[in-house]
Amino acid sequence: MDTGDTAWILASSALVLLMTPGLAFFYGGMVRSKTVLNMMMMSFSALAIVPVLWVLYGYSFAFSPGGNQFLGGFKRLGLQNISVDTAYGTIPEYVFVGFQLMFAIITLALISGAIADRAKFSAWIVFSVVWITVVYFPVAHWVFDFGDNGGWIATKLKAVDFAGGTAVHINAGAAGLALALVLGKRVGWRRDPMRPHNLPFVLLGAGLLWFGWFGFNAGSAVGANGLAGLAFVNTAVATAAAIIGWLAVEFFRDKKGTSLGAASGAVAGLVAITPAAGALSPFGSILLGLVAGVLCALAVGLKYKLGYDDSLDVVGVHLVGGLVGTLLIGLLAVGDGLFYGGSLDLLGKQFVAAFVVLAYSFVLTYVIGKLIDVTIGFRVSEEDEVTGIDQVEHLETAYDYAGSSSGGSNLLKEL
Amino acid sequence: MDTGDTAWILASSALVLLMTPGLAFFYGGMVRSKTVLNMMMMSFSALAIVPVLWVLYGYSFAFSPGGNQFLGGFKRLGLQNISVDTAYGTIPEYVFVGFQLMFAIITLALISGAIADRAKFSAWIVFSVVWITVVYFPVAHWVFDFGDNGGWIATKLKAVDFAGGTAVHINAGAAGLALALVLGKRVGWRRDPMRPHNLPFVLLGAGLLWFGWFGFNAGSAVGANGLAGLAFVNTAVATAAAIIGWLAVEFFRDKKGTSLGAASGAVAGLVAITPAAGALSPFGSILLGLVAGVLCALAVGLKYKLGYDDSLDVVGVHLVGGLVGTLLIGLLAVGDGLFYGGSLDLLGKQFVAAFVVLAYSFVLTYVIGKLIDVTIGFRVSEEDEVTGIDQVEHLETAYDYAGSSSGGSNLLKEL
Amino acid sequence: MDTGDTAWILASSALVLLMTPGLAFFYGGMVRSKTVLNMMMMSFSALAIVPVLWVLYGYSFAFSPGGNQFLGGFKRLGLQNISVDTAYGTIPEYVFVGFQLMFAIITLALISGAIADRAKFSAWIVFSVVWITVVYFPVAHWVFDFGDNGGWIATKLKAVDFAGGTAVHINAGAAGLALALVLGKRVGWRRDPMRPHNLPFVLLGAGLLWFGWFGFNAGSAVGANGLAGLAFVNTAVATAAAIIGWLAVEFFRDKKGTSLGAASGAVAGLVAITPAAGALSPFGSILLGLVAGVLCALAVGLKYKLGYDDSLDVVGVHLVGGLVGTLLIGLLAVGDGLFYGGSLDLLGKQFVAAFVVLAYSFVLTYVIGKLIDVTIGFRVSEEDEVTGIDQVEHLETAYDYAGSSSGGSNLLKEL
Amino acid sequence: MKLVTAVIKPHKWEEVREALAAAGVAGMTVTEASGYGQQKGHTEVYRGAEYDVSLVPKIRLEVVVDDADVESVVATITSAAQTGKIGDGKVWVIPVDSVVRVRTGETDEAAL
Amino acid sequence: MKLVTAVIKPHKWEEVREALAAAGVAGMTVTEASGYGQQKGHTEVYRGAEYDVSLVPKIRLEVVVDDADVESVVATITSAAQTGKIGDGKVWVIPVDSVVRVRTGETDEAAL
Amino acid sequence: MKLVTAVIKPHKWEEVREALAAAGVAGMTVTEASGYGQQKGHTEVYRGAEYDVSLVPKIRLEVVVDDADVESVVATITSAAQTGKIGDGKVWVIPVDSVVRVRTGETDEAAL
Ligand SMILES: Nc1ncnc2c1ncn2[C@@H]1O[C@H](COP(=O)(O)OP(=O)(O)O)[C@@H](O)[C@H]1O
Ligand SMILES: Nc1ncnc2c1ncn2[C@@H]1O[C@H](COP(=O)(O)OP(=O)(O)O)[C@@H](O)[C@H]1O
Ligand SMILES: Nc1ncnc2c1ncn2[C@@H]1O[C@H](COP(=O)(O)OP(=O)(O)O)[C@@H](O)[C@H]1O
Repeated sequence: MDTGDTAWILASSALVLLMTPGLAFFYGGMVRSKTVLNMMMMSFSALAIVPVLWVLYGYSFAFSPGGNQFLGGFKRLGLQNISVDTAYGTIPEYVFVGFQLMFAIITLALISGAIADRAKFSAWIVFSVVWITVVYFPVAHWVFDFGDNGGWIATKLKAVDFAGGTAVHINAGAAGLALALVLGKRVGWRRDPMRPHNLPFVLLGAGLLWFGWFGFNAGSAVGANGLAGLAFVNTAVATAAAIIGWLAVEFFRDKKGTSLGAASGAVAGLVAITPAAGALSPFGSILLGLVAGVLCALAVGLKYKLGYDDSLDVVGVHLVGGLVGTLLIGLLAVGDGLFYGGSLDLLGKQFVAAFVVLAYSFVLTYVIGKLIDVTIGFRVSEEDEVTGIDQVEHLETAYDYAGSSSGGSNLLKEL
Repeated sequence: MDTGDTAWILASSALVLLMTPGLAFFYGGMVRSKTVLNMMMMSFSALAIVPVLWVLYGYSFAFSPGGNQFLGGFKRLGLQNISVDTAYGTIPEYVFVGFQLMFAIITLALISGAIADRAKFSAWIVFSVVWITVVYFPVAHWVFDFGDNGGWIATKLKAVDFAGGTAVHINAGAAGLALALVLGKRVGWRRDPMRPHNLPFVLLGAGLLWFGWFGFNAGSAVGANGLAGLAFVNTAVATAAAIIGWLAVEFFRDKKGTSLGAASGAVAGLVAITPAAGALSPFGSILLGLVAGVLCALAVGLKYKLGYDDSLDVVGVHLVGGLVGTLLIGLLAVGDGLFYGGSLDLLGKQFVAAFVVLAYSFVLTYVIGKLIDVTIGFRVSEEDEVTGIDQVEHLETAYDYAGSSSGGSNLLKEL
Repeated sequence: MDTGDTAWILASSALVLLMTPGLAFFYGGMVRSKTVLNMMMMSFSALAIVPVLWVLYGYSFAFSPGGNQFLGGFKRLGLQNISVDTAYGTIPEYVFVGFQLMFAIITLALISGAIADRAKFSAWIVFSVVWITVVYFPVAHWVFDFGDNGGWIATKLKAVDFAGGTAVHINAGAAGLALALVLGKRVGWRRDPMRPHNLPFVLLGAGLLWFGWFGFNAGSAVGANGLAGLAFVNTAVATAAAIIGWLAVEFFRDKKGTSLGAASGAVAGLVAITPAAGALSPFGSILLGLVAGVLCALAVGLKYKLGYDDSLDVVGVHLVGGLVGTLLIGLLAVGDGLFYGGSLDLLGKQFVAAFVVLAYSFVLTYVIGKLIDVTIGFRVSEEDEVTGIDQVEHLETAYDYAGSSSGGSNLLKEL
Repeated sequence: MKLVTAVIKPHKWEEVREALAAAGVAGMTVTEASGYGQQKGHTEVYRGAEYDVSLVPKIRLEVVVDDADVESVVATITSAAQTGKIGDGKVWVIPVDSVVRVRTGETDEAAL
Repeated sequence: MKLVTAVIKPHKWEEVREALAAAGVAGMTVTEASGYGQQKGHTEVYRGAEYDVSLVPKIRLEVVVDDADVESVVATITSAAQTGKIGDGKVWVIPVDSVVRVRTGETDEAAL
Repeated sequence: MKLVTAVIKPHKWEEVREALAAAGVAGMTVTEASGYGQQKGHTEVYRGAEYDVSLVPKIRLEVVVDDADVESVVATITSAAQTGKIGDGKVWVIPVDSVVRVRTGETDEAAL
């Protein structure tokens, strides 16, 4: 085991952990002040649920030896058969367990943006447990397990997905679309103003995501080496180019660039470079970022044309960004990309990986969502939604700037 | 010296540094808008005072060779006798100096939650200097100095405290209780509404604490190795389980789970796993987290029953969480815990360590607090407290959303 | 290549990346609520523009072999001739590329504090592209390129600048002064209240800057070693001492210490220790921090005396702090500083480095600013400035706490 | 002239504004307010401590109108703001001695 | 009917509300306000620049009442809000022509 | 006595306050408000969706004055708040039956 590699993956794991609180702010700032806590709670509940399941069986289903190309084995249930001396490549396996855990958490949390302001919290919890088990753990195995009996995408198809364009972003994006369809539109969608209540929070969230994403992407080299360095530089420059791409669309359309556009462009670029960070040159990453920025900026308008309320654009940013990144590898990968004289072969593999994950996630999520909806119900009542989900589902309101001067509240009863 | 170990402890030190600003937000969001700056200043002042004292004599008192089991020696006064080539285990001693400094800062800052909204800032400063010197530096020596002439808890009693359940959390919790008793209740306690003015800030603080805590716990392996990996995984899963525990109490009592509960549960879990992160299995960490979440959720109600105004629950979260973690090691430690067929021996040691630190900290803090109170006075006047301590003690107010449109303010005089 | 060194510089690069969003909050909290988004966008746009230019030619101009002492060569244009196996010292060159990129981003962003609330966003973009090319890339070469054909300050003059007191802080401070003069005063300056609209954001920004700065300074050892440890400890203690220095000025003048003062003191200390972090003892760093805190606290009043509207005190904090740090090295450097029995030689070199960078940056920035002002115009109209630049230049407002209850807004048209 | 003050539910504001505009009312002044009445508040819980929040958010409109228009304006607001559930609010009318338009100094009817 | 408007100190709101409820007043409308008067504001300091903040926070209550109740309501508010220190506020009474309850269209006394 | 209510542009508040103070008005109550009128709002854009923000920020002043002072107070406010551009606001005057100073119980003229 290499202490340098271990040090970097420990640091990367912490960085990726921070992405989920970051996402809570990115999403939370975008909703109305009466629903911000519920939005954040969907992220924080992912931080509560996933680690426990990961230890119990998730890591085993995704990475245990002894499985097949579709699912891992049972040797790691309850993290058995791992000690502080067990290695995974050049790092302790516990470190790898921690690193991969963080990917599972954020993937689940990403979905919540599609169903802002209207999901029963209890239904979200049930959904979380089922979805992470039935959808995420298998897909993570397909994409991230390179061992003997590893996943089919990683070891058979050999599509390129450096840090999770398919398993994380296409997966979450497709799931978000399915849930948005299951839950339906918010009351007052396209009539009432639903503008972000706190844009600095959106920028804070974008900043924390960005920071954490260096652990996500450069950490996916699973070592402190030149490949990690390349992924780092590619991540920085693709993100930058995607902001430029997104703001260019805005300048063209509205004559001005918005801060929400800059934050969204950054995330779009980070999404798109995720699968490609180890395969492109920095110059190729600029191209990829520009394309992702432009396409995602256009794609967030799709929901109005097609009529689904993907509230915070999980589809427009994560599904579209994930597709852009995954597919452009077929063109831009140094060596075997089409633009580098490669054949159509790689592009074909990328298509297969992208669309199988998309279809698997969409179909299963839709089914899970529907089952929850017809049994315990997925949505709060219309009256509760108008009142504000924070107050109804969490018995809280986010802000009280006036303090006691607002009068109106009174300590009734203590614990 | 090992560059990988050094890299991880450097990163960990930065992570732990961030916990104090994180705490400022965790605490600051919980108070009323008229006192948020003072609350944050108590954390930021710890960041100002402790490093200077640490360099001058604190590190020496805690870790210098040449002392006894109760206090370190004088060879490191002013950080003498250290060069860039001095090693502490596999890392440069300067790196160890930086890492341990961060623990001293956050411990002091934690106490401030017990005395929100009512302490004179000058009295807090005096308290800080005295407390860190008289209470923290010796206790850190007892618990963290494993060298020749190391501390009695570390080298004689050999109780298990991986990252500071006693020296940090029980210590701060007991001190918080003592100060809450010295200062007395806030004006209007249990009558006026004193709800959190900004719950997203509380969640931000929780997120930053969480993130930094991976440096705190996994960094306490003082190397980039499998033990750090285990501590990392245990920290993630115990925190998750504690959120579940806390929210379960809320669901049982109120039928809903709150975001403040989730944030509090996370911190409770982080506190409880602190001493235990290297000694438990991930499965044991789930149990520990659940217990900590449930007990701390109940413990925050104690203050209403017993009648002390521990404003932000330093006792309910840090003292109780620290005790839960320290004592459960006696049951759950892999190898010698009671549940693993060990004897009562370990549990006994844990009790001794926990209660000696508790008593030492409580008694000395009470005395220091009283001395300050009868000399310069620890509390602001009732009128100032009602007006809001920010305005009175810092000549500032936290927010001005209306900007110049609020009228009412006017530039009088420049510097 | 050393994986431990690589791990630390990867982590440091991520830390320094976070400083720019941190700065967005440090600055954004200080302006009025009607201009916070524009303030933040000046930082975020730096994150968008600089990486692309860095990859295209910036890195080459600063660090490519084959140049002269004033400018790097062309061998690294488009990051050519680098592979994952190319080393820079003990780390992959890609990692060094990423690390140094972050310095370029933050330096540009720092300048924006001098021209808050009044610069056309398009003009800022043009300025950014020109300034980073004409001013930053050459100066970075002078100071940071220690190679054959390295920069004149690094290799000929051999002035000490550990992490960028000249290239970053004096450079940004001088540029800020020049731009403040070019743009002129805000409408209503010294008449209308222009107090910070959100001090917790300022403290958040300070906290994130502080955290990231450990990557900035300790990362500048370009390895995980004792020097990094020394820089780390010096950074912590100088910052602490500078807060004490700043608050001491306030206590002396106003009888109270402010949270804005604490945040400003922290940044002043971080600035001052930047060039000196590797050259001083921890004890020397306390002195340096105290001096920086006191002088910067006094220096922020200069603008009222001299009549330039350096809105957020880029001059008072970064230029003055950078000068304090750079020059005090001449006195306090262990070994060859005046107080350690050294000659005036070092102090002389420090003077030359500081003032050449100051003059170069000031003159060129003034010329670039004027050229932009007379061509496309650098300032928004007075009416737009009174209305608020967010609404006019970004078509957004930062906050909507009332949500739909504020009535007043209405969805007109979708994308 | 009269001052019509209406306290309504926030999500009804948009409809009231449109109805008033359709009825020819060209200007009004709006403030955020809180109401106390038959409509109950709600309970919030913070670390186990229950708070009774008795005030509910309201929008408060002021419209100065000609004597002749009072009845129709009141009726317009009343019908646009009505949901039929408790808490719909109140409208009250107060006599006004005079009005001035600040920009021009025009008074009374001309100022509206 | 009359409209009683009271401007009081924020921390007195709870007591005023309870006193009014005890006196049988079932509804009221509340807005946050700032007051300017004999009660002085305070000084704030930002990076050495001193600001004079002249406005002090107040709570503004509006209660529409029957003519018969005016005196008792004014007295109730006055005594509940009194601290005896400068800045306790003002209460003023204005004639009201008519009131409507939006939910039912009931008017005048029945609307209260 | 009369209640003078003025709705003005926010950045004119400071001048109005100074003018009133110079004219001997010692107290007033201020609320943040939003105005709807001839002055147009603006457009905001969030991820490509355009919003029409129709309300513009205003400051709303209330001053209770002696009958004798009404005209001068209205004139003072009007002239201090005037910019000549659309949206300068309105001032209206309402009869007041009585005023009480909460601190002392003094009424009417003595309460001002
Ligand atoms: N006497 C009153 N004076 C002023 N405002 C009142 C009065 N009574 C009620 N209101 C306002 O009207 C709102 C609705 O009143 P409420 O009693 O809850 O329902 P409803 O009017 O439908 O019977 C209250 O929230 C309050 O803002
Ligand atoms: N003429 C006035 N018109 C309207 N409100 C007033 C007037 N005078 C005072 N007020 C309000 O009453 C509050 C208290 O007045 P102040 O003069 O400070 O104290 P006091 O009423 O105790 O003498 C002020 O803050 C303001 O809100
Ligand atoms: N009829 C009205 N009743 C109450 N307030 C009004 C009325 N008409 C206008 N206002 C207020 O006056 C402000 C200015 O009015 P506006 O029509 O925009 O400009 P102007 O008064 O210069 O013609 C509005 O924003 C609103 O707050």
